Amino acid sequence: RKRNNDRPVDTSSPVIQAFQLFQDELDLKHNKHERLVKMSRDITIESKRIIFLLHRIVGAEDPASILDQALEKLKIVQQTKFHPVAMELQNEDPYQFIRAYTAGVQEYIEALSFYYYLKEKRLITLEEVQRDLFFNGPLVEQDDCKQMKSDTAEVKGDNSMSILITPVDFMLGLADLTGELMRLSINSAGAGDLDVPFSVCDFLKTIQTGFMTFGNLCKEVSKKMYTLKQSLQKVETACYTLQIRGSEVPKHMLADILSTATMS
Amino acid sequence: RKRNNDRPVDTSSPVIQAFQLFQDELDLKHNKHERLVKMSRDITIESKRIIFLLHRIVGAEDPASILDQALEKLKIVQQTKFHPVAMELQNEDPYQFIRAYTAGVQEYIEALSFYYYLKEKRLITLEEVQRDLFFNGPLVEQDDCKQMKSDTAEVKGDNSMSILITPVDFMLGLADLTGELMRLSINSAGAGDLDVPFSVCDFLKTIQTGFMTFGNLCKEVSKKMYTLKQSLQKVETACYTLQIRGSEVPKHMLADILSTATMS
Amino acid sequence: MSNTTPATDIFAAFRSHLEAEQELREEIRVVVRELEQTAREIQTELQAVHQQNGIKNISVLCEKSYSMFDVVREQLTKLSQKIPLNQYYRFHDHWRFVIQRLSFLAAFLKFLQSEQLISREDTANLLGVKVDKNDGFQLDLEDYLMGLLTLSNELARLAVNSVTAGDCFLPVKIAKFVGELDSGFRLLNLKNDSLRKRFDGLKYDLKKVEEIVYDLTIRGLKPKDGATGDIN
Amino acid sequence: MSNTTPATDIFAAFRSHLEAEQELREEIRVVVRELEQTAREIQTELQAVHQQNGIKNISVLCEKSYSMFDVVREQLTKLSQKIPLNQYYRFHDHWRFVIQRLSFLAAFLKFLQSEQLISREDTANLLGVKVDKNDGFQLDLEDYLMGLLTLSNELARLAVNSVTAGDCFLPVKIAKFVGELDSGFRLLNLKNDSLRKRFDGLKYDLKKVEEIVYDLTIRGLKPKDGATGDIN
Amino acid sequence: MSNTTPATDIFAAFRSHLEAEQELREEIRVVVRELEQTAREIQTELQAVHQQNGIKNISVLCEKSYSMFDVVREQLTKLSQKIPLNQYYRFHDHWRFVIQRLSFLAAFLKFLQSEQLISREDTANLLGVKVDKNDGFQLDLEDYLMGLLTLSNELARLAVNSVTAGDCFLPVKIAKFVGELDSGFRLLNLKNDSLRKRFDGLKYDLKKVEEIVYDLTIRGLKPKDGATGDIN
Amino acid sequence: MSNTTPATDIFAAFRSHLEAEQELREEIRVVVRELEQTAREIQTELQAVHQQNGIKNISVLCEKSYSMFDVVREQLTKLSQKIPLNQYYRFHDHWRFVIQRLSFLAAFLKFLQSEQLISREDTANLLGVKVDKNDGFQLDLEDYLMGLLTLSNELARLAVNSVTAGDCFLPVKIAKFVGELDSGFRLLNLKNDSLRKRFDGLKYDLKKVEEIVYDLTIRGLKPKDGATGDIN
Amino acid sequence: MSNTTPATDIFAAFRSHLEAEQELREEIRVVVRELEQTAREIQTELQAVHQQNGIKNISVLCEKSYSMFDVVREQLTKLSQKIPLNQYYRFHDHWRFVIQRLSFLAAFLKFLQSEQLISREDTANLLGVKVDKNDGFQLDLEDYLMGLLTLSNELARLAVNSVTAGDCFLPVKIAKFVGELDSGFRLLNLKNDSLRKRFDGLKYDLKKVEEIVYDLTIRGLKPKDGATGDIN
Amino acid sequence: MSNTTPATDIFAAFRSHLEAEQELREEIRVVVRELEQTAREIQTELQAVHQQNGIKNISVLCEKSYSMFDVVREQLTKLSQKIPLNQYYRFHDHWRFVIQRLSFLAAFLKFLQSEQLISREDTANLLGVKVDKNDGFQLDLEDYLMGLLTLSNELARLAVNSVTAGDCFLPVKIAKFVGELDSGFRLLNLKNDSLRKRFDGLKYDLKKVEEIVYDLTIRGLKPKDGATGDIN
Ligand SMILES: [Mn+2]
Ligand SMILES: [Mn+2]
Repeated sequence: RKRNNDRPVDTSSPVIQAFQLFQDELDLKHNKHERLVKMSRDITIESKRIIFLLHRIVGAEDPASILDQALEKLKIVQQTKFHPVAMELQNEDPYQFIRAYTAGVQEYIEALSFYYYLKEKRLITLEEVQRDLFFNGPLVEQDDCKQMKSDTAEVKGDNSMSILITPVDFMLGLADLTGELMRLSINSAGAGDLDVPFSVCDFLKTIQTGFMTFGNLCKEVSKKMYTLKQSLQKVETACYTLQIRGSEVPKHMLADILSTATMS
Repeated sequence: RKRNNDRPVDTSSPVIQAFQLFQDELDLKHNKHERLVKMSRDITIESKRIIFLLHRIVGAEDPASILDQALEKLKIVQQTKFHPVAMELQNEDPYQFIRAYTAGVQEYIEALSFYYYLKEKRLITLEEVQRDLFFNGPLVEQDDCKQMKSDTAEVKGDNSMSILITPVDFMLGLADLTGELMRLSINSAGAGDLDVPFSVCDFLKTIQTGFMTFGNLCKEVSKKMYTLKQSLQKVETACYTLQIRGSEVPKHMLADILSTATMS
Repeated sequence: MSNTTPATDIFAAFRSHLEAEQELREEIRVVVRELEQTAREIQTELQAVHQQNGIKNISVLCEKSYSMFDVVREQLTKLSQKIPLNQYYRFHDHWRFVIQRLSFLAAFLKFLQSEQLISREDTANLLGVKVDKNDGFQLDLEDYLMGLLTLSNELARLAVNSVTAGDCFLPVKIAKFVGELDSGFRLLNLKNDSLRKRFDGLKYDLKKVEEIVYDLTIRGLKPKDGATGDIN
Repeated sequence: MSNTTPATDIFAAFRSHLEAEQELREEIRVVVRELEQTAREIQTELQAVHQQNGIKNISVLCEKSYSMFDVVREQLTKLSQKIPLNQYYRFHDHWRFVIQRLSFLAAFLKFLQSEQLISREDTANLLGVKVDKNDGFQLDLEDYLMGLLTLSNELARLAVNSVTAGDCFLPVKIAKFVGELDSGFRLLNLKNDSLRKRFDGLKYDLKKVEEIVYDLTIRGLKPKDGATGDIN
Repeated sequence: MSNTTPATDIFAAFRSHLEAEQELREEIRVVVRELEQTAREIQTELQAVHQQNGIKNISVLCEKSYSMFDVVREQLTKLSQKIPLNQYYRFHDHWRFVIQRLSFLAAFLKFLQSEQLISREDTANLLGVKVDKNDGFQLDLEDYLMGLLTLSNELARLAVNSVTAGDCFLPVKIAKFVGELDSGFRLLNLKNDSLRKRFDGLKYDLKKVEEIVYDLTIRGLKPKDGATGDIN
Repeated sequence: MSNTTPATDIFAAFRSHLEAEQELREEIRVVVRELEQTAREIQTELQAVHQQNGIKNISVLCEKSYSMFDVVREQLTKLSQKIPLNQYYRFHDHWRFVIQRLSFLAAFLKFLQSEQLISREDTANLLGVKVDKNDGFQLDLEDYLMGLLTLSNELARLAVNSVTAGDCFLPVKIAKFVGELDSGFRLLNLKNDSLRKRFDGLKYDLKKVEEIVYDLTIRGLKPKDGATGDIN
Repeated sequence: MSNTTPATDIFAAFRSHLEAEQELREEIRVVVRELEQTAREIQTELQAVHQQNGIKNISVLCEKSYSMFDVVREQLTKLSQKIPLNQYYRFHDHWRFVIQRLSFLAAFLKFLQSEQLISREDTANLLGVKVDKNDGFQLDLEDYLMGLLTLSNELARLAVNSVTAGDCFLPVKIAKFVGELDSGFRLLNLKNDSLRKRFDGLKYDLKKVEEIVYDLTIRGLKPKDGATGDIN
Repeated sequence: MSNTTPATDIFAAFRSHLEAEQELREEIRVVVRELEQTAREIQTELQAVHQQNGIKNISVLCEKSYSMFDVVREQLTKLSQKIPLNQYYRFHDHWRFVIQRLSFLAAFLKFLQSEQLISREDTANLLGVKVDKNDGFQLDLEDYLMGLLTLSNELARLAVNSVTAGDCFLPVKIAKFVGELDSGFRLLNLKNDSLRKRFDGLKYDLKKVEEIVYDLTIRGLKPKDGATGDIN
């Protein structure tokens, strides 16, 4: 937008001339920042939706189909949301803009690692996260990215791009994962599931022990330790309740009873 | 208002019976408290108005008439606002309700002492404040107090009533007075007055020294010391400015010049 | 100093404007306090359902509470008449809390009568306000939802007490209802606000009622079709 | 005092006023600290009721605690003599907390002895203070009520521990008692103060004891009329 | 678990409702950002008045700035069309700041053109909004007043610079104007809010311009009727 | 430009003084960080007790943790050598936190080994510091007490997990131990400080373990004398 | 009920320990309060320098204030005797504030007497404490520095008031002195602590006194060598 | 790394990552502290310009300061070698502050030498860093701008002190320069960040220097072309 014409300022002044250049540079940066914030917000919303979807696995008739749906949505996020981010960051120091999109990345890691846990009952690795975020070539032309390209630095010939996932973002995503695992565990306990709460409990203890070894090396992670502890405590209490409830009826009877109970 | 009929509660229960009595007692107290808060708010508003009125003395053609108006308004506040407060407090421990009306009392003291300063150039005493707040007999029947009487404890035969002004409220009122004195001083300086700022400055210094001797004996007063110090500093700066401005022209000329200047 | 400049005239007008607003806020506060009193009375009425013999008299309780909403409608009409149509949100904070509580009470009443979820329209009707912002003083969506979350908590308690009172049917119905509420709220993309925080509580309500159903199940007390479900 | 009292005199007078007040407050603080010590000792005594064999020895515990109130009465008399007439509320904050705790202890004692609600008069008598403020150093109504709310919390804990100790009667009685307290408090028009906040706590206590009665009911342990209620 | 209960339907509707609101806030933010840009441009334009030769070209500057308000009106119309009439105060915080700044600019422009106080109506007209809340997207009274307080500060600075630029008339006019503003604000009973805080600043602006008039007076530079007031 | 005023000379001397202190603080920070690392390792080790099979291996865990205190003693000796005798409290804040955590770990270890309360002397010995301030780098009483309060919290958690792991003995022992801690702390006249606040936490821990014992009792799982208490 | 578990015995011992400490703190508080009273009296005395005729009587004021430090020395001796050598920093917070204020007063006095910077040794001597930590109750370096920063603030005020009182010499001397203080503090490598924050204040003080000298200069009032600097 | 990396490996890898980072940050901190020391020394040198005779010796001061930038270049080179390519912004916060201060010093030096605005390129060259981030360790644009805003503050102070030192030319030049800076910054679209906040400060600086020029003007001291502007 040409808003600099007809300025009442003395455009012959060298000061003003210099500042006009500064203005362009700052605007370029701010606009990129704004676009990244917007993309990050979209990624956050989509990731949250995936997490909500995954929670429906509790008591679902066809859990596998839910996992399939989630995977598909994750792929879509990668291709339609992260690819544009990667384009914005091409040839940039990624740390310059990291604050703009870190929230989205963390929420995405939360969703992806939740999917992994449900599918493979294990922790995802940073490499596995990173693997999905390599892209080749520019985006297929789409309406909403035309405009963007016009004021980004022109797309270079180099076709490969990726998004840097910092170890800290990875860990913070995992820290948030524990909150979702707690929810999963409580919901499962509510649905009378006797296994999930216990395995989640073990898993959370592993994560907590892992986090404990960092000490105060990473402040952002430390800040989440309190919430993590609370989540763990909730899961432990849930397991305790299941255990103590289970004590009132012989194990083999329980299975029968519950199978009829959850049917209704 | 009878709202206790048709209660779904078991009215034969001794617990419930006891609590119904408690309810009446609490409501009586809360209502008195609410009424006092409302009266206090009215006193605050009126006192603020008197202070605003008194500030118009700067540059006024007839200062005496402004003082007269203010005095009249102060009398009205005493008779129409404080008298009902005194009636509410008859036969009560005044400290029980002091929080309800302390704000009004302080603002009133601020107004009254401001009036005194302008009229007599001195600090009012607590006795002088207290003197105006003795009342004989009940209020003359007025529309807006009929309703009040109906649910207060009935007015006793004893005709004399007063409002307790605690030394702390008195001091807090004086502390706020310093803010108004600062405004007076700045406004006067703005209007080219060469005397008021200097005499206010001396007066504020006296008050500050007085307050300083209390130390931390009274927390509420201590809290206001910072504002007082700032007010004093503003007045000192104003005096400094007047002094340094005055240096540029001989004293006798200045009076002539200013008298024509303020005329315009 | 001449005191009738145009400026002074203008400001005199502003002054009365500002004072009018302060007075309006005072009036709102008075009506809201009355509303809170009515809400408290309805709640006291409905509390009886937790008592031993309360569950048996549900229909009487409900009728009586229902009729008390007449007062609510009167008071809310009185309130709404004070508020210019387009200034609802200017003063929203004054009545937000009481309207959430009234929404809860309406939803509780509806559940006790029919074991169904009250719709936003029915809530608005019972309270005597509008659903659509354009029609006047309305029921804000978030306030209605907040009322539902309070309901789930109340129902978890009711499930406990109905077992104590010997009714094994109600817990099962409550479990179904709270489960549906939970599914419903999961559809919403709640921000990290007060609604979200309260929604996290719903999960525990659900767990609680599921546990009660479990307790009944393993003891063979869960009523089958047509059973009486009385354990005393 | 002439009407041209110099400013310094005014400030000097205020300072001596403050110093006198500070001294009095210091004296009050000393007595209050002694009272707190006595209260703590009574509480330690009554705590024993939560222990395995405490419930069996209730009457002994109560007798001993009861006699410890002699000291309370002495100390409160000493305190009341320091307070000028009509200045109770000037210094109320100093003893508000300890008197609430003593009210609680009196109410706890009464419940343990008779499973009844202590009246305000009886509390005042046990503490050696007046009910009516016109008669002297009194028991403020809100302080008495605060004591009752603390009681509900203690009783919820006692309900748990009495089951552990094998007594299934007490929880049922406690549930009834706390339920009545709840109904009573619902009658009150509480402002947004500490009483209100603690009343929210009572709701949790009630829920807790309701759940205990539920646990007993579903396991058939809830005593019927004349049953022993012993689960061990 | 059947997934088409009535509850789910209801909640699906709520979901789109909540999402629509989030989107609306986003749109508002975008328009407000554009408005801020325009406001900044007008301000840059009017700043020139402080420069040596700016005072001589006031009429040109004013004309140009005046025409820039066309854009403001367009943008505010665009904004107002997004806001349902009765939800102005729901989103007020989004545009409160920029509308205060625009009010200031309108008032500054008016003063430069005619040395008069702009009325609230004229401000609203220049901005393309309504005065009366009932007519639509309006100019809130407090926002207008805030604009006036910003004006007094700008004028104090202008008084200084106009002397430097050799104009001794303007300071005298400014002194009169700021004095009137001060009298006006004194009529208002301001609460202890942001308006009050800014009003305290006006006192200093007044003192500053009075000092300038004093400086001119004692040096015989204060223009008498018909004098040129040029000190260079 | 060196104008060597007297002021500059004086300040140059202060500079080296302040720099020396900063350096000492830096060194303290390094050692404290190492201590924290060791504490964390011991804690990680002891955490295993919460796991399903941890309770069965208590003695192995304890032995290992015990031997890790060798490192603690070394590091605390190193630290104490840096601190002049009379400046312990000058730098206390640097190690206060870690020493509280180590006290907790020592107390936890002792409980796991013998179900007994560790004394302050034993804690000091295990940590390699003095008890008496006059003997050198000491274990501050409040830090030791803080460690005990942390212990009660950990034990409440352990009670939960031991039930989950099928051990019904431990919760009963924990309940007894925490009850004794509670009685002990009640004897102390705590001021309104962090110790007091944490003591309020102990009351919750006690309530929690009492509820666990209740849960065991009502299901007939509470071990009688000589029983094994295994619920699996 | 005295069940003398080992725990209770241990805690009984702690109790007397904690009570002894609380008593010591109480005693410290009493002496500190007296010290504050003395400091306040000295300050009140020195405040007179700000008054119209205060500057003319500096030497009398100083003499009187100087003699009041006798009381300070007595009180600080009394205080120091209560504190075990190695626990100075344990209780430092109790007297830190008053000792900073006394340092300030000593420095103010020195400036008024001789327009020179007081050394840390002289301050310690005037207060009757040691400089070296190893010699006993000392003047902490940071407290001394804090006193100097308070001084710069007081001097900025004095510069204003001395001009008002017609003295144009003092501001120039103050400007020089504060400038030197500023250079001195710039040599120190202050951390982000309270000292650093107050040092930022010194920069403002310096700016302020520079502006006063500017005001004098532009009006031709700045005294040349040998001038009297009287503007009245 | 196999796709079933155990969790412990993942955490161990993260921990070593954090430790490596911590070490690097520690190294950076050391170099930055040295840089700060150098910056402080240059600033102390340039501070002399505010003194009475400082303005007369500007060229000497400038030369000396200029040569001190050799050290800056060395230290920044040392720093830049520690930072991996494309990780400048990872550690930016460490040196952001010192580089802003150095930018300011460079700009101050340039102004004193030539009364001109230093360009970003010249600043980078003087500091020994790059302008374009693709060329290596660079001068961030915002840091350079922050330096300019600090400059405006320093110049406002210098305007005051130069009048005191008898120079009436410099304030006029400073007013022009700061006015241009103000116009320049107004072109920028600043977000609500620290730059924006400091820009608000520039407005005060501008007002200050405008007032100084006003003071000179009204007293006829403002130099006309070719005047000497000496007021002593
Ligand atoms: Mn999450
Ligand atoms: Mn006031």
